Amino acid sequence: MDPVIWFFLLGVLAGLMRSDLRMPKAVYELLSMVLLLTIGLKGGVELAQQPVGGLVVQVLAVASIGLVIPLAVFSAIRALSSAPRADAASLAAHYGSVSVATYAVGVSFLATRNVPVDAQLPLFLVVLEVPAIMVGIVLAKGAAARSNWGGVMHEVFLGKSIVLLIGGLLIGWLSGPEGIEPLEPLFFDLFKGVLALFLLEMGLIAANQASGLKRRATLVILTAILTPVPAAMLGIGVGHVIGLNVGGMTLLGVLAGSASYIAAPAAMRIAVPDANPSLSLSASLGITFPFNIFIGVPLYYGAAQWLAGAGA
Amino acid sequence: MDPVIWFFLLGVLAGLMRSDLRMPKAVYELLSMVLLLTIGLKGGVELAQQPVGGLVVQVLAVASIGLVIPLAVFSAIRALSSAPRADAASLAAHYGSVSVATYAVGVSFLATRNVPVDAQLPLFLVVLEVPAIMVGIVLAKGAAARSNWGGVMHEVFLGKSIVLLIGGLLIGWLSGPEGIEPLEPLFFDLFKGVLALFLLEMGLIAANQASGLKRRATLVILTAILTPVPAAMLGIGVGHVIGLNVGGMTLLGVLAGSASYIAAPAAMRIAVPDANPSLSLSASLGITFPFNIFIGVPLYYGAAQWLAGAGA
Amino acid sequence: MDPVIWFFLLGVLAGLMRSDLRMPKAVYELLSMVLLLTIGLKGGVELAQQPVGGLVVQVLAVASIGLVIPLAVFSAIRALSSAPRADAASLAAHYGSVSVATYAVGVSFLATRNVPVDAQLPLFLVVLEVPAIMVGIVLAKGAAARSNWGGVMHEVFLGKSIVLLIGGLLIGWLSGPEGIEPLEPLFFDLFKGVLALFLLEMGLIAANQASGLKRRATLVILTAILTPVPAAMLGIGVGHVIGLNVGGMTLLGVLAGSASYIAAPAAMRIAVPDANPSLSLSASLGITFPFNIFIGVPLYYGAAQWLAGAGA
Amino acid sequence: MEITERKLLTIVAESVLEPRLIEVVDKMGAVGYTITDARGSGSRGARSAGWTHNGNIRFEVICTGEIADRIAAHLREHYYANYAMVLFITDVGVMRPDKF
Amino acid sequence: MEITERKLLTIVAESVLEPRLIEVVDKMGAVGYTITDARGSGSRGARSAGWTHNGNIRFEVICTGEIADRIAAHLREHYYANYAMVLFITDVGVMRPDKF
Amino acid sequence: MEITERKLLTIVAESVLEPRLIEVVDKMGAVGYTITDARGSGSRGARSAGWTHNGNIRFEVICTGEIADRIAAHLREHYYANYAMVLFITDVGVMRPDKF
Ligand SMILES: Nc1ncnc2c1ncn2[C@@H]1O[C@H](COP(=O)(O)O)[C@@H](O)[C@H]1O
Ligand SMILES: Nc1ncnc2c1ncn2[C@@H]1O[C@H](COP(=O)(O)O)[C@@H](O)[C@H]1O
Ligand SMILES: Nc1ncnc2c1ncn2[C@@H]1O[C@H](COP(=O)(O)O)[C@@H](O)[C@H]1O
Ligand code: NA
Ligand code: NA
Ligand code: NA
Repeated sequence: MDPVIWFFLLGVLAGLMRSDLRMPKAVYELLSMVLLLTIGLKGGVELAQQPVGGLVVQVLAVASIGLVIPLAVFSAIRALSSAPRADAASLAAHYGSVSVATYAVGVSFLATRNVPVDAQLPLFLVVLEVPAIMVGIVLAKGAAARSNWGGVMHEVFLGKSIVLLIGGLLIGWLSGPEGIEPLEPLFFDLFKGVLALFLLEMGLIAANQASGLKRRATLVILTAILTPVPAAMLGIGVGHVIGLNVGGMTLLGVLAGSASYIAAPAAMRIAVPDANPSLSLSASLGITFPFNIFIGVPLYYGAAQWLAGAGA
Repeated sequence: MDPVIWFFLLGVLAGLMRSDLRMPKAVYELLSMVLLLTIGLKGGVELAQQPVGGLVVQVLAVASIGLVIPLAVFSAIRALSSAPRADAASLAAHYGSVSVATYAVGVSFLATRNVPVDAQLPLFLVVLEVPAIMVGIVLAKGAAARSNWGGVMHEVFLGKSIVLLIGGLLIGWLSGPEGIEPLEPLFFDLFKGVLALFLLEMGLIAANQASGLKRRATLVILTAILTPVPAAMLGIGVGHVIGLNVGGMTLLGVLAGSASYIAAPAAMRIAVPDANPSLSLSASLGITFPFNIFIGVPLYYGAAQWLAGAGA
Repeated sequence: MDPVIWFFLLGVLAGLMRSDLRMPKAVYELLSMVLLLTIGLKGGVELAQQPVGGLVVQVLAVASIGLVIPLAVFSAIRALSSAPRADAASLAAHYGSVSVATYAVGVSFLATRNVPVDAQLPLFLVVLEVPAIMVGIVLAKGAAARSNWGGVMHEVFLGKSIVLLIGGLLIGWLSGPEGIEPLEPLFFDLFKGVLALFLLEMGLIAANQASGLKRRATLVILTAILTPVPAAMLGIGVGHVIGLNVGGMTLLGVLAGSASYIAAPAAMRIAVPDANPSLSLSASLGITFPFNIFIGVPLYYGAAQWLAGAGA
Repeated sequence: MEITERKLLTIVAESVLEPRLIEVVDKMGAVGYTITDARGSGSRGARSAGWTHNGNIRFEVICTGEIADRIAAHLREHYYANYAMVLFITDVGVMRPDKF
Repeated sequence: MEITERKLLTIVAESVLEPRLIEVVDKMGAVGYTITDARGSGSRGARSAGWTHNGNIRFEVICTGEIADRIAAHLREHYYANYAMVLFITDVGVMRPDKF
Repeated sequence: MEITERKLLTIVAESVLEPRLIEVVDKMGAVGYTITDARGSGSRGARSAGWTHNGNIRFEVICTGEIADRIAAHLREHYYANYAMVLFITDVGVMRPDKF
């Protein structure tokens, strides 16, 4: 197993046993900043080296995943449970959007196996972050609602993660491989170490979320376990259609199957305040995140390999 | 001299001259987290490569050091001074337990000289952290006291340092040398730099502690200067008996001769509240820590070499 | 363009668009601590390798730059504007003192072009930080004022940046190139990455300062744009006279042309409280800093090349 | 020294509300505020300061009783139902009454 | 707007006591608390927030006068002798008296 | 439980003043203080806690009314004109009056 995963487990155990191990907020923010910039820079450098044709069509196809997943999740929850509209919409937004930490674990998994990945995946990460959040808001309130649409959009589009990902992409693209070289010791060489520390904190948080799970536990657990695989399969399928390689299909599957725990919660809290924030967070952080990094990533890789083989 | 030691001196000077140099708490915690994980990971990897026989016997022998030292320190202080029972017990706990920073300086010292160290030393670090704290509590209150024994044990065993050391050991052991390789840039290559920054902060704190030394100064100074060497000799001797190499004997001496400034103060503050916390901290941080890193480490190394030579 | 500059632009854009991207204070302090130590260590190691003759004369010549610039800036502002004495003196102090971040960008610029730099430049950085601040205080209050002269001097000389720069210099000098080797992964290899993150934050702050620019905007803008180039030329000229190489002349120009945003504001706030702190900060951080890293550094390099060529 | 009475309105709320509270306080006519980061526990469970979107802030406004009432009424109407929030009012003395 | 009187109990104490204070407050019947990190100085010397186990916390509880008295009495009995601790009580007005 | 009245003097000021405030409070006869980091906004604009020299502190002193007056008068004379600073006084009850 990829050793970074052990750090997540260590965090979970420490959290469940109520250790006083805690990561200062400033450290968490430094680590996430470095991760986001690393992902962006790496993508930008690769885009600079191998320009990708037909990017617009691919982006549209990927964005459509971000529309389909939340609609499906919302319909399923509303059809099969008595959850209020707001909670169903919020869960839909979380599962339609993406988790950078899950993506990073996927990158690390593929790197260990030397599986090449298409250059445009970090771009797809950006593309997938936002649409589902908008869909979730519309599902909760109707498009015409008097909601402070501008403020929410500002928050989502200028949120830290989008800014750092796009910023990294552009800087990597403008600088190219030689330009970026002096930045490599911090942003590339330390990647796995930074990810390990980050996952330690994720484990602590996940333990907290999972043990806080009380209300509507059935809804949360079922959503958290049943959503990732079909969503990931959709991602892998779309990846196949738009011509990604096995690594690219895998990561698009990881993105589709992952659930947001930063951008979506923040936006939902403001735009859909009557949704219970702890439902979505327990689901995405407490269950789906561990599910994906332990079971999901290898599974999606297997599926991508199979599909690539079948298609060949 | 090992350049990391200069950073300690720089911190001391800045502290004594009342510079506004200060390390944010979050940074201190990041650095100590990385140091603890580094020590654990390194030990785990080495244990994975060269399994150690007779570990149980060794661990018992090492743990006994953690019982003998506090009993000796307590008896001596009570016999030779008028210090109250609680203060004597607290000092005993501090000197029986260990200092990770001193250990790290010892590791750095031996690494500079390319002296090999037995794989099990990080494990001994864990083993030595706890027993003396329990002895100290019993000495202060008697074993039957109504004290919140469970709470204190929880705090000690699930304290940050134990969790990260054991976690690192296990992850290193499970991952092995190749598995850990991608983590090396952060945890191994940066080790000395991280230690340097950490010692800078230690210097600032030590200056503060030393200059805060007022009450019972004689007791504090004598305890802090007279305890390390005999305690270290006990450690070196035990190391020799259980068959450690010169590096291992040196580090076991360093551990025995070092005084805790994180786990013991926290536990004593709760379990023995009538002990004056600043006595033990001035002694361990303000005097023993600098004594050990400047004089103790080379001295213990010399003693270990001599003993190994005499035994041969 | 040096990729680290893009990070500054990213910060400025994020700041102007009011993104929620923010760097925790603790991270900012960690980064600046590492930068200061890196600059000091590098200089110390180089001084250890190639001892510099005539250093005293050079230091005096450089210190005189720190007296001439503030006097000139003060006279010009008082002659040409209606700005109160205190504000003119404060601006003078800021422009006579130096900016470590600008210096670091200069170092990075020259490193990319493999331009060698004299070993004593980090020492000159220290030398230039203080005198202008004293001149500014005297200009504001007269030398005989009842001001708490001791307190201010203490604050300036024992400020974080002086302590870390001098500390780094001494440690580098005492340890020499081999001694410092184990510290290189943190302090040297990560230099550009750390600088990139630091400039990201500088961009966020600069955007804030520039958009806060309201009162006395003409004075601020003119001072901020007209001071750097002549000041830098003075620095380059002095560098030529005292026999620096092209890299050294460039960096002395960068130092002279840069404006302080840490030491000077802190000292002025206490010693000259009736000066409006936001005037000087908007000028130095909001305008001069970006001016120097985009236009100044290459310009000063060109001038140094030309002068070196003309002199040859 | 002349001391004038004013009200100190203290709001403890989830930190995600910071920009909203600033807006509200401004709109209701207060001329300043002070914020500290906090953690705590209440009817909506424990809120730790550690993780980004899960901490509290402690938001203070010195103002006239009238403005305090207006802010409190607004918050009650728009935020009490859905957000972790506690609000209390203290009598305080200030030296420059025109400032608040 | 109807304002009801409650007590605000503020405790400044060494941060190592945080879990104990939470327990005490809970046991004495208060339904919430707010904590901020602090530093300071008093009869037991200066306490800086910088270093892990050496800072203070500022612990606030809004509650009835009766509960405030109970908490204060308990703390006085168990903690005053051996810990850095200061405690003061303020009258505050709240809008939802059933909440405290 | 016997409660004695004291004054709680709260000063919100730019953080660069921390050492000065400590000196003043000490010189005026108070025996302790508590500090928390803060951010805020007032007549001198917004002050964020993020960047080193630009944050606020929230400085509290429990003392007698007389000492509170002396501190307040001193601050007004020496700091009000040139520094971002707000000051307010609250009545508080304490259990160990000899301590303050
Ligand atoms: N009784 C109380 N005393 C002090 N602070 C409280 C109290 N109740 C709630 N709080 C604070 O207000 C926040 C929100 O409260 P609630 O909406 O009750 O969850 C909590 O996280 C606490 O920080
Ligand atoms: N007079 C005071 N005013 C404000 N805070 C105080 C006062 N005295 C003590 N404190 C705070 O309470 C903590 C413990 O006080 P003590 O037990 O007197 O050392 C100190 O570290 C300060 O933070
Ligand atoms: N009305 C107010 N209520 C609460 N805090 C205030 C108020 N006015 C100012 N402050 C605080 O005091 C600091 C200095 O205020 P000022 O001198 O008015 O800029 C501000 O940065 C705020 O933190
Ligand atoms: Na998804
Ligand atoms: Na020991
Ligand atoms: Na200058």
